[in-house]
Amino acid sequence: VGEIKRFLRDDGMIKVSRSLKETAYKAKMMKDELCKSLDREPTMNEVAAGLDLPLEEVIVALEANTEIESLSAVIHQ
Amino acid sequence: MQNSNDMQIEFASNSLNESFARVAVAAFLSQLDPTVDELYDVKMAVSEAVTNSIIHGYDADPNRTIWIRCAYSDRLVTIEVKDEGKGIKNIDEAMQALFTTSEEDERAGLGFTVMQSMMDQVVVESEVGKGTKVTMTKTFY
Amino acid sequence: MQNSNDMQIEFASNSLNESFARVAVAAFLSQLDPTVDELYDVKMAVSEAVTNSIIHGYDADPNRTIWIRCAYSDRLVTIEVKDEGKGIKNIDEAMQALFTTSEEDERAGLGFTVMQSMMDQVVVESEVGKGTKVTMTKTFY
Ligand SMILES: Nc1ncnc2c1ncn2[C@@H]1O[C@H](COP(=O)(O)OP(=O)(O)O)[C@@H](O)[C@H]1O
Ligand SMILES: Nc1ncnc2c1ncn2[C@@H]1O[C@H](COP(=O)(O)OP(=O)(O)O)[C@@H](O)[C@H]1O
Ligand SMILES: [Mg+2]
Ligand SMILES: [Mg+2]
Repeated sequence: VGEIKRFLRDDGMIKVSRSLKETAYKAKMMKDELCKSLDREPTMNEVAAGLDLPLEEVIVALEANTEIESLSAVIHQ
Repeated sequence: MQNSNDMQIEFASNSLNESFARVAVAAFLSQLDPTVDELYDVKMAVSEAVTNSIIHGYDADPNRTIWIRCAYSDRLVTIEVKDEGKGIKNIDEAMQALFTTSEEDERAGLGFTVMQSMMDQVVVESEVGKGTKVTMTKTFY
Repeated sequence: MQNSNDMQIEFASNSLNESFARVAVAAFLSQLDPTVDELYDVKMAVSEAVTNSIIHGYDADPNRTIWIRCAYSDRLVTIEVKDEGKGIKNIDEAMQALFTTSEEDERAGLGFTVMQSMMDQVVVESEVGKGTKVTMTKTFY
């Protein structure tokens, strides 16, 4: 089963932390884009739908964002 | 990163909470900087165990309680999924591939098989009328 | 979507677990389809409360326990963050902006102020030697 799993998923050995940073960036862009086009704050589901990603992934990615944002807040304060 | 840590979550047996359970476990285990695959495997296994507690343990009653304990020591991860539902009569039989007590579902009977292939070890303790606890372990790379 | 639901999490007072706590609460509340900003506010408030339990309640001992209960009824969200730490002598004073018992940190004394501005209501119960419970509510739009 292990081999089948690896065969099906070529991104297997990628660290979650790395793939999350990409999603985090895309989620932030999508949020800003939707803010403009909808002229209001988008919901989490709208951001997920816009990225064609499961809501779960966006929640976790926005946490990665929180860490990036609070880190930059510390650096730039 | 510290070398051991543990947490517990408790939630209603509503299928709405499956996603919450998966994300909570994944967020906790992300402390180990896992690979995409490792986290995917754990989430699949947790999903199957939680679904079983809801559907079989509690006959889809959304108002009962499910507990998950998740711990790691170095890179050995332990996850317990527990319900106080109706329990399993014959555990060996229940764990066999394709065994199911559901009648509707066509792709039924593979929950324990999925857990076993996603995790290194799956131990089931259960008592009829008392409930079921599934303990799964996996060593992260 | 159902109109009420609740969960509880329990974890060690290790600052490593702050992110886990934030994500668990966010994942649970995502059932209400909040805006990105609403979820961000809640996460900030949870962070401040958990940090207080770790730093003040438990004097940074990473081996104590913190509890979070999170519930919603329609769009009214309630979050409790509880510790069994040293407690607060004078709650009114503690909640004042810029009041702090920490000496090192320069941007200190704003935790409760942040919680109050991110959430609709913040209620603190505490007993010296017993612990502290912060109950926060917010109605999602
Ligand atoms: N938590 C549980 N409580 C009661 N019975 C359970 C539980 N988990 C599993 N079972 C029993 O074990 C059987 C096999 O489970 P599984 O392999 O997941 O297949 P499926 O869920 O598709 O039936 C179930 O049909 C059920 O009879
Ligand atoms: N969980 C807690 N246990 C004990 N004392 C606390 C707790 N939370 C807050 N306090 C007290 O309240 C004060 C103010 O908290 P806060 O507004 O968050 O500012 P800060 O954390 O920067 O000191 C703290 O300095 C501490 O004395
Ligand atoms: Mg099953
Ligand atoms: Mg504080």
